[in-house]
Amino acid sequence: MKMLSMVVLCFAVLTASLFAGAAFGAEEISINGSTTILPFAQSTAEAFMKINPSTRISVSGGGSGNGAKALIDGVTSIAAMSREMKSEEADAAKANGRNPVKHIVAVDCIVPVVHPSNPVKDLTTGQLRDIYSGKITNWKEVGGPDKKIAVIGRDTSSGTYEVWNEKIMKGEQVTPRALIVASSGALVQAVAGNTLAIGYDSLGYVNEKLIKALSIEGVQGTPDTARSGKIVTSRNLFMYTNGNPGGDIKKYLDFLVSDDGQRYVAREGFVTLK
Amino acid sequence: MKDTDHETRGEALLSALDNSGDACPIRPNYAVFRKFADWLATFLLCSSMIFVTVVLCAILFFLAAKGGGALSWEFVTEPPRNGMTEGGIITPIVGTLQLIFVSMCFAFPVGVVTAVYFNEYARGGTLKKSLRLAMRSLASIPSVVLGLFGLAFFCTFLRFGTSLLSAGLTLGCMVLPTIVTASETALANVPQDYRDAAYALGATEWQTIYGVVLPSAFPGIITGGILSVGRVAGETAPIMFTGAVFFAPGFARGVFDSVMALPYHVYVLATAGTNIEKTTPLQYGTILVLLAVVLGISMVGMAARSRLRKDVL
Amino acid sequence: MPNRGETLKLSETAPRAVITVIAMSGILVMAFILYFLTKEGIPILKDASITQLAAGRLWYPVSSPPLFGMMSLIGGSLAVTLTSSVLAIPLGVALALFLTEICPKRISGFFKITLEILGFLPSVVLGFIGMVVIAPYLQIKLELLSGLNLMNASMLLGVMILPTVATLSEESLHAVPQSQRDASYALGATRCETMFNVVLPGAARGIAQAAILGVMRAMGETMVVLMASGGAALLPESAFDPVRPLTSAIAAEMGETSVGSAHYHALFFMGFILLLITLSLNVLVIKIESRGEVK
Amino acid sequence: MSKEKLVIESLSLTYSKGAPLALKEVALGIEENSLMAFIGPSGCGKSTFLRCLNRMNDFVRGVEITGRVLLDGRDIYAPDVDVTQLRRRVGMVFQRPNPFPFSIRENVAYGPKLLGERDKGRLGEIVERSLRNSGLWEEVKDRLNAQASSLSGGQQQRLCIARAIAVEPEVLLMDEPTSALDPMATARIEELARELKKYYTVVIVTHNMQQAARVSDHTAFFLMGELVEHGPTTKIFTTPRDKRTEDYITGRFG
Repeated sequence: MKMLSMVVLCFAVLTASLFAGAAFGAEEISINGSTTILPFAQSTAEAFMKINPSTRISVSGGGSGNGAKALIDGVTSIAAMSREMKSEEADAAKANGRNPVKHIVAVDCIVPVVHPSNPVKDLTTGQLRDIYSGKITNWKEVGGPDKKIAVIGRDTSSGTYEVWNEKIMKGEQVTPRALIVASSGALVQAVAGNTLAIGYDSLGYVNEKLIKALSIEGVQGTPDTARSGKIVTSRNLFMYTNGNPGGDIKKYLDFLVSDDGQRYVAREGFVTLK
Repeated sequence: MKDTDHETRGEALLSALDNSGDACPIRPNYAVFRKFADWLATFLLCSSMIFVTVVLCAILFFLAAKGGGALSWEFVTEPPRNGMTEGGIITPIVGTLQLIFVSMCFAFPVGVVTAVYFNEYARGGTLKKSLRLAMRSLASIPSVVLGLFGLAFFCTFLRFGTSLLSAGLTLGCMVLPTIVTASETALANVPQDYRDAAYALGATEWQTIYGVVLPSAFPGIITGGILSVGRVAGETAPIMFTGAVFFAPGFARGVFDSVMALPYHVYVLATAGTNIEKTTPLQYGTILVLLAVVLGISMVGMAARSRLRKDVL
Repeated sequence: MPNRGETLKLSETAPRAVITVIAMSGILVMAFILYFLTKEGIPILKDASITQLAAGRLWYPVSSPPLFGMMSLIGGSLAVTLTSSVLAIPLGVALALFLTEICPKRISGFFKITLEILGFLPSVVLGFIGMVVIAPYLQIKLELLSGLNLMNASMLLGVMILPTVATLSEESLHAVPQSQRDASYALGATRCETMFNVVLPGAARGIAQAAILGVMRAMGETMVVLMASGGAALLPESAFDPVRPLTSAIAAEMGETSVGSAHYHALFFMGFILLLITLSLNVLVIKIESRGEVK
Repeated sequence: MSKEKLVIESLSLTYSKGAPLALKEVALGIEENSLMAFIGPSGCGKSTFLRCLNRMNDFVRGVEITGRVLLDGRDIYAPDVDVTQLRRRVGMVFQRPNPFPFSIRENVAYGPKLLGERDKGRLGEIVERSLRNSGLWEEVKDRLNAQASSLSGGQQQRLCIARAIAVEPEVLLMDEPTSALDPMATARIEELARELKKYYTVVIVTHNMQQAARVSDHTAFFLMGELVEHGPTTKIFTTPRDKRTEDYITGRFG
């Protein structure tokens, strides 16, 4: 019985310490949201914490909606979003007494990607739309080999999908035959392992060794075309805070848009603001 | 055995017994067919087991070969750095341990008490029946549905947020039935004589349970606990929405912090890195560590169980 | 339980009361699960009728207007469950037969450990293997559009439910009395005849339970289908079509929805459907079991 | 005197290498169409010996058997022997009734079906004949489709006998067939055993000396794995040659 009592005691002590820990922790910033933003959110957070060791930043993913939800519920300090907050989300936030404020932290563009062995280099918006709506099903119709096209898309609720839907699909439905993957990285994996595949992904995820980016209407996805909006699929990446930020949150956001912070944005393959 | 002799004899016997009917047809070809069928079935059953063993070994060897190179002291003692492309995985390792701890804090005591209730106190009736039904239903619920429940109840309704506490409790709900079943078996294996002896000495019901029954069932209960810990360590779906995060700067220092967890980290590395080439060795390394944790804990449980069985028998 | 009449003291009643109350938390948890899944799932019926949900084939939850047809997702779940069961249940029963009827005791321990280890493999690891090993292999070998499909996910799910089916079947095969095997052998039956004519029928009830529990697990498994099934919301026409089972839809989309939106409720409604399916399978298992007890 | 159906030559058995012998150099002849009883205290090896006669000991791991068992002059332990054929010719009834969890009809038809009999009509005849010969027909003819488990213990044992004789064995081994039955059921089985020896060579193991005296033509007495003495029943029970036999049958031990 002694052993049992000891175990119970140890459990009690450990539990108490866990609960107590929350009380005297350092100031904590939590970032929650889009998987697209996570890579540079994380590396900037790491860099920021090196400069300000007293601050803790945790980064969690799950999607733009998740970030918005967390901000509405007041469980995160920053919502990272690859799309603008929807009106219903903003309404919900207001109803909960929160006031979402938008910060543009980086620029991005979505590019169509194919397997490196694919000879196709450029597609028009119309061709892309037809491929994704299921009207074009063979690569030879767009100047490729006589092979079927494996269409790979993203979840209908992801920010990346929304941009694609708005700028390329223009309201047409994606064919239900399209494969759907749950995240940007999974899309890269899927396209890299499939010679027939076409997908679309944020510029930051394009890795020349694994997948090949196509140009749209002759416009390559590059930082310049993205910033200037020359490529139709360019978009801004956002972080939302509750009210105008102060303290460490402001410091972090300032760091993120500073040249130092933007270096990390560039290193992760995204497009800097300037 | 070749035996026309016996066949005729069998017929003679038959006519002695009864004049109607023929003997059972003993066709030589049919006997060959039976032998062949027997051989074939044996062969197929053996090869099914060999097939499964080979599949398991192939999986384990493949992962070990791919991930072995990534393993190093630094890998298991350093936090992830540089957008997960460098560094180690100490944060998710510790996070998984913390999740195990929190879930067990809830599930173990409640599970054992429930088993005590079933075995020592319950007198049949509706209450026991509905609790039994609840436990079995709980055991059958898909883990992702438990995740939804955790999100709606712990995170949103109780305002725990996406935190260690929410995720741990969700996992706790998941393994509760396992612990109850294991503890019940352990309690049922305590001989009635022990209880009778305690009662004969004038012990009260509670004294008997606390002083005699629980201590003798303790090894069995612990074994069940260890085996369920293995399950907690490997689950992803229930913690995806309730507490596991993509990246945390350090260990959770309180139950309201969010955590990184090994299985979720595997998922993240496999599906969300910008730099898949660089993270590939880390992916395999993480999988290997996850396997080591899950299988290690489970094997400890299995070893304890087989020792226990030997003691009992 | 010894009956000590009316002289129950506080030292007796207090622990009893405390233990009963704590034990009841199991019922409470189950009740909360039912309540919250219902509460968060039912509001979708404001946006879409039951027929639209059940018979609609198009799942476009964020287009405007959103379409919440879950038929393809439910179909995906059923297809994956069915295929994996067809693969794994016969194999599981075969393993159980091998372990009880053929394998010498000395090495059956080793094989049982093998099965248990298989059962302990985290699903995320299997999903990973499906994604990076099986998918490219299938795609190239069979010249498919994609290796992430129904077959890929079903094979891995089969691996997941195999240990459940095998272990539970083995238990019920074990429970068939040796004397019945003896009787069969004494009549000149071969081993395989004894297995299929006497032992299997004798264990049929237990094997049926094992199979249903396996089906239940396949139905509710998430990570494997999330990572390996391809995720296209369409009713599969062949074993190599991509599918999007309910569980993977929930896991993939929950993070992206806003709380309280129709999409959010739709996902909870899917959870609710899954809950109903598994609970009714569970009732089936209990039915089979109690029929066995009566006999 | 008719010919010897079974001849056992210096049969020894051990349950594992190096362990003491469970059967020591047993030599015995069993006459055709006679009823032989094996008696002896429990653990003397009589059941083990019985199971050697249709090779049921093959399933026990580690068992080693030396010596020969000749059925119609051919060694049943010879390498070319088909064990399933052997067991069809040498049927067995067990200590406890062990009907399959099928209907009465299916239980009896099990053996013939194994042998390839598919014809419903002929199967029906075999079922009826076997049940008549085991004295069960009148009791069950109206409920052949009832579960075998619905029968009483004595009826179940007779069903097992019917099942065993449905494949027309030449030898019928009975391993303490009445030990789980009440006296009435026991009497019926004994009567049946006497009836059956007209058609089969019957060997019955019993721990009940009265039973052996009542039913058998020949008796063999086993002690500690040894065949102490065997011969006509009347002779064994009246003028045993060996002191140990005498002690046993006069109830000094066992």
